[in-house]
Amino acid sequence: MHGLFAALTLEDFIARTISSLTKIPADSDTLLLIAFLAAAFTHAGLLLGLFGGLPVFYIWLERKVAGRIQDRLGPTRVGGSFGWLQTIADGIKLIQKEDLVPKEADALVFRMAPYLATIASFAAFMVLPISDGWIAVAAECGAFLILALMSLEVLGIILAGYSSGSKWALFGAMREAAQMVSYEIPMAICALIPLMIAGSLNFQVIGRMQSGGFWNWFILHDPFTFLAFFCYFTTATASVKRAPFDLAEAESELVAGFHTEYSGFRWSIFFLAEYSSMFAVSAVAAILFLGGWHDGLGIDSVIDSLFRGTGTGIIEGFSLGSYVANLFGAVVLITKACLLVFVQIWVRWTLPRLRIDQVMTTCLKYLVPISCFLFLAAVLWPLTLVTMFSRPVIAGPALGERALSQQTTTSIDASERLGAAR
Amino acid sequence: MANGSLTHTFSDGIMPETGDILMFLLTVAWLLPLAGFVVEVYWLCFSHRLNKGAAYVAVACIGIGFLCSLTALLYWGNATKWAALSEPEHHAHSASHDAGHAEAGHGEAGHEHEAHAVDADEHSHSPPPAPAKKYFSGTYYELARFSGLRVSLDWYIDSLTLVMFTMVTFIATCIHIFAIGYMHDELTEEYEDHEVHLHNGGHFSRPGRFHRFFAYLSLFSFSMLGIVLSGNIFQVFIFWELVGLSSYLLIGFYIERKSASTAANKAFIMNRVGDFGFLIGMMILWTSFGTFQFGDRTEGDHTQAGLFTMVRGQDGKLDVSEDGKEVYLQDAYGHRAERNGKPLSISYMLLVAAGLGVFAGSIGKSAQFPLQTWLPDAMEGPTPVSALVHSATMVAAGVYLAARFYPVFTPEVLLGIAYIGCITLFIAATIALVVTDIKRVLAYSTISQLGYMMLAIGVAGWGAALFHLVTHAFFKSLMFLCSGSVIAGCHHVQDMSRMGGLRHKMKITAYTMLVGVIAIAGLAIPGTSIGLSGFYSKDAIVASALAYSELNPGHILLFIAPLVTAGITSFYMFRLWFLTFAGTPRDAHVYEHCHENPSVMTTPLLVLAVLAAGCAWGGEGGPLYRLIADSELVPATARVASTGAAKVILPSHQGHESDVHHVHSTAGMLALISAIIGMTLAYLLYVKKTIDPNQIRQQFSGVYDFLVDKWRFDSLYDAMFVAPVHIVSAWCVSFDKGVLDPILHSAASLTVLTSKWDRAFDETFVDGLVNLVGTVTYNVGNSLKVIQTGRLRQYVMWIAVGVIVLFGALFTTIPK
Amino acid sequence: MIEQLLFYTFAILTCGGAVAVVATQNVVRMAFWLVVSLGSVAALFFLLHADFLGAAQLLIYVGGTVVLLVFGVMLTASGPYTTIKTAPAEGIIGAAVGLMLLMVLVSSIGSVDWGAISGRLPSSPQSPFTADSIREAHADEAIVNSGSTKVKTDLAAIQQQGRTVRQLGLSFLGLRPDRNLKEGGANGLAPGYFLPFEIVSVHLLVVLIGAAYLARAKRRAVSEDRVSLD
Amino acid sequence: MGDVGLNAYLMVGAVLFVCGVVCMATKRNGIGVLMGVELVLNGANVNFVAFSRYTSLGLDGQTIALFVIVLAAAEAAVALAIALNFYNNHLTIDVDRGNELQG
Repeated sequence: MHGLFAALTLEDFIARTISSLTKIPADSDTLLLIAFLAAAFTHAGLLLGLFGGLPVFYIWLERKVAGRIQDRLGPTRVGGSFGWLQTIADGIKLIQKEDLVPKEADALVFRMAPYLATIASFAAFMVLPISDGWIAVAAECGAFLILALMSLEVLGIILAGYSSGSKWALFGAMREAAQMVSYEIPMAICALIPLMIAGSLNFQVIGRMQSGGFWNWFILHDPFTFLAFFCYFTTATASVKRAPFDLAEAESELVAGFHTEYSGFRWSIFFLAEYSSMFAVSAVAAILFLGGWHDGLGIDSVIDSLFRGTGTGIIEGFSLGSYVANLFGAVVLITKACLLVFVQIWVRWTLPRLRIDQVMTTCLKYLVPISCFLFLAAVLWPLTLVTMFSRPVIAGPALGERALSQQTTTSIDASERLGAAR
Repeated sequence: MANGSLTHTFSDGIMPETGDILMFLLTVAWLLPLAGFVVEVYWLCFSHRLNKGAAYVAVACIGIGFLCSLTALLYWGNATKWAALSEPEHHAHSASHDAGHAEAGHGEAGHEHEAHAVDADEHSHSPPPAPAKKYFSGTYYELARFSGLRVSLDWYIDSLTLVMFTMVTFIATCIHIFAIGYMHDELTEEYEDHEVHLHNGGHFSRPGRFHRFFAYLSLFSFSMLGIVLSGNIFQVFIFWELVGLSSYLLIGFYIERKSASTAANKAFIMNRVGDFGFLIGMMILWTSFGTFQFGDRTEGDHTQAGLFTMVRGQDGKLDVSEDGKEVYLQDAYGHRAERNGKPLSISYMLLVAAGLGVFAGSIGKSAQFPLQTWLPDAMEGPTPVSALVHSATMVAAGVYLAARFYPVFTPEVLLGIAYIGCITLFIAATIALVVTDIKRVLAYSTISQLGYMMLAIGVAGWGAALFHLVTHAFFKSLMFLCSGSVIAGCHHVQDMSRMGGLRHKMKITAYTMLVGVIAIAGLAIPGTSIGLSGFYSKDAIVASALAYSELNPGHILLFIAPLVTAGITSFYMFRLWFLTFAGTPRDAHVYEHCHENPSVMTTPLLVLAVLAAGCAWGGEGGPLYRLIADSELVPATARVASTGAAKVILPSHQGHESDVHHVHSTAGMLALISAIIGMTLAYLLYVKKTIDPNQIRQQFSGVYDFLVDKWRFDSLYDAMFVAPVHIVSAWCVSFDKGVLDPILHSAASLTVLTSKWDRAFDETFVDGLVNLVGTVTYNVGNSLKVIQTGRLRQYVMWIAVGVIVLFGALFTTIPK
Repeated sequence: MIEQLLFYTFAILTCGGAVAVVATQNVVRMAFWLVVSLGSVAALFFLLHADFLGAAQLLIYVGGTVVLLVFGVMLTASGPYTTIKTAPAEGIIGAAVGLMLLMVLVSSIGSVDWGAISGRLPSSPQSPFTADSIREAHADEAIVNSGSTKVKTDLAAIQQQGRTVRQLGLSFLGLRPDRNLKEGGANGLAPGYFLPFEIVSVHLLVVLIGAAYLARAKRRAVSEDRVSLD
Repeated sequence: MGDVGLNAYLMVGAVLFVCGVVCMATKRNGIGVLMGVELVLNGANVNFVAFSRYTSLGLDGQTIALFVIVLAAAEAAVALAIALNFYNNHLTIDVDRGNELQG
């Protein structure tokens, strides 16, 4: 069912394949080590591809959207008329730049800080499911873990700002620290609302509970989750320091904020981290509120039934149907996340930047109380419904029943997949 | 509040709730002045003082009280179908006492006893007749109960109570209104008292005390009404002391005047002498009777006899044993009271002592001989106070108490009362002859008239005494108010020798005063029995005295003295009027500045004058006398011969066949002649000047000085009481200084010596030890403080080292 | 073997980070090394199958406390990269005492037979998380039945790994599904941590208010001096 | 899969603990002392979780470790507030300057 499914299957698959090829017993330590490393590297590579590829796309998107919003065209030449190779070109250029460390800087920390930020951002991808079962680490407390990992990014930024030996950078870092520490609170509370409804911290469970029609999505579960989504999205935007909350790098005031002194590759991976964080929070929003990898129209189940049983014989435990369905789910999820990222970009070029006190006021005086209220109301909603109508939801099966039925069907799917893996 | 039980109804047709309604009305009348007092005290403390608010509150309280009282009187009359006013022959109680029993037997209590009789033993062959009483009584609130004795707030209402209530509240209302005008001077922040001379030659100046005066008046009214309404002797005593307090406060109203404060103290202390006797009487009553209650009290089906029933029983007679030494007590059903099978009794002499004790209280309060000296001095108070407290009501409370306690008095006590009254009336009248202060004349006249009342009680003229009490209250308060009006008009001149001819300036005052003078002198149209109120009441008293002295020839003085004094009274009262209002002005300055007072002061005079003239209309056949006489508990329809030490016979005085009735016309004639002689003499001396008063004064200078010195009572008391006390005090002082002080001084020096030695020990040994301990501790701490570096990191290091050492010790000592 | 590899990696990172914290004089670098050390401890927690604890360690320590400390450094730094140097003698004494303490601890660890002590502890299910895993095992019956024995055992092993969220949550509510019912005595249930949980909640609130109160803006001593100088 | 064993984790915990103590004992910077405290607490936590895994302490170890983390966060907040106050009063963060209680 859930668990380190993808990793295990892959690891298991590799171990079994090698075992069958080399006649080494499948449970020998060496073989397991090799299989584990191979599977881990495969996964890491896939994730790295995602981690690296998406920002490239987003940076291009940002430029195009900004151009369109500002009534111009944006990049048009590199890679054809849409300029879609512009980011690659920029990246190559940046890598070529000299890696400068200011004299006043604390060299060690200055060098390590971008990695810290990037590692934190990348680590969040580990527990992010791309589709049903397509997850690097299927931790039981995945949602909790992803919040924890994303909160680490701030440390890199603070250290970067502090070690730069520049007042601009220091101010940026301070602002960033204050902002991130504050916005974590409403963000976590808003994320808690669907988690509380699902009764699980596991993304897999949460995602499966929203299968079927889009009316099963948590955003439509009750009025408070509907509001909570927007609240979450606002705080998420702030926590990845996107405009109008980008006080840490406010160009008009602080030159470039915490990365003023950075150049070349180190500078670019800060942006790598920022854009991949945008994707991460958007994906989390999609999973928690917008049905995850389910399209909401039943297309995935149609695909699943179309290809059911196909290819089972090729490899043990492999099912083409579920594989294609999962592939479709991954496309759906990435599309949803990209839409949300588009909204973030759209907002950035539309709204003016807030002042720092306004940022803090927005968080502490408005978002925290609002999120607390929403949480409380979402807790009381099913109780009210039960009191008034003797059922915890207005329409459809109760969430627990939905989860149970989903569990049996996915069990079958999983067994098919397992069977295919043999 | 009213958990009182209706003891009895007068006859058929009286609703049981009559008593409760009367009680309610009188209680309102009683408590309103208290409320007024509280409001005025509040006003005094927290409000602006320069308005007449307090006066209006006080007048409203007492005025509403009067209306309540009057309503109660009328209600009572209607409830009894005015039986009290009917001819005595038709009156159930006065004509035939036995018949009264029979009639009353149909009442509520009668049924009770029929029921009781069924349950009773067979040998109670004749069910006792229902106790027939003429009063309502009950309990407001029971304070405490000590086995048999109840200490409670009771009420006791009979016709006397109602008449007293109406009289007191009415006079008090008039005087309150008068006082608004009289005390107008006090409505200032800077009142200059011309009587008080300071060392620097100026006068004492103080804020006005208008509010305080009315607060005191309200307190007094409350206390006085409390006495009248009281249902037991203990409660009477409480309010007795309260009126004493009010009187003290009001006499000392001008406290800065030495004479006023002394007079207040004198009045208070002298009253205490009398109250001491009162207390003794109360204790005797308590120990012997076990109750303070006046009236019977019914609880369930048992009726507990009150004081009066216990002494007098149902027939009004004392139940004296054969040897004359015991008086048997009686229960509420006409039997002898028993406890444990033995009849309850009280020693005859003890009963006499109780009566004398209670009467001692009356002596003090009513300023009778030998405690009469305080009352003239009490004239230091404002004139409305003199009118209300020291003539009309409070001093009459003594007479009221004596009358209320009449059933408990034995003939011996009555004889004593008669002689006390006789002496008092004569002494006071003689002193009044020579006094020139207008208020003091009235004060001595008051003492004299109170003596008349006491005499009347002593000679069994119960009704006459109370009759005179009421009439006297009216005309004396009238005269006092008139004198107050004169004093106010003459700007606080009180000496009659500086007045004269004032009737031209103060017509209303003068002629209302004349009404009062004629009333007190007892003048009437010769040949007819038409006169003013004093005529009737004094007539009744003199008649009682004559009847008494006829039956007891040895006590002829009891008739001679009042008769002569009637003439003296007439003389000095007319002397007062002539000196003040008639003739020519003797002091031009006073006359020039004299003026009639505003209507707020004269209106009460007119009202009171009407009542003083007409209240006793009809004399002993009139409504007032009948109302009073209705409540008499010991009706004297026949002569009563004393069985005690004093062999006296009390005359009967009810009905046409009574002793008093026989001598009535004679006594009235003699008294009238006496009064006319007195009036004529006064006219000759002070108007016609045919005889020069100064000549007489010189001729009888010894007697004159004796009288001016008030029979030298003050000197006598000085010599008898004050001087011995001074001598004893001086002796005590010398004893203190010679003996006690040396002893104390030597003890003190011994203590000092011991303490010095103790101190030396303390300082060397005890302190040394403590200091040693302290020094050692200090030194040790000083040497150890080096370790205390205050450095955090070092402490952490020490902890780590400590852990290492501890573990090292553990590993080395504990084997594996 | 994989686990050993990972353990040694992270153990070295942990210990190295900690030693680096001690050895470094610059506070910000100390904070950096502290992050390394504490992050590795979180990894060790994952290795010890305490997923939730590891996540909490990351969220609270690395994401919270260390940020707070760096904040403190920024607020209390009187100049850029201030280093308050420790005297070499103190460093040597500290190192010596530390080594002795380490020796004491290591010898203590080595001298105790943990297995025996564990046996003396109150008995509990062999695997602390069976209650949950049994339920899930039933639910996964279909998968397990279709698979080989190898899959079956592996899956059971996986299910015992790190699934402690539910148990922890229940124990904070006062329920202990992993404990034998009879251990609770007459009341039937083994005691949980409801009361400590509530106390800690209130304690956190108090600390929040108290820290805000302590750190509120005040006039600094120097400004008073300046006022007096003026 | 081989098992590392309890003692290895306990060793790590001991090293963390000793480093924390030495850090507390040698750092003159108040924030450094706080870091030492965190290290000590983490050493204890490692031990708790290790016991939870390898002995019958079971879930209790994790629970207690969780409590320790929470209380450590609280401690850090208060200690930092104290450090700020210290800085306000002494204009330095050097704990050796806070020796007013010297005997």
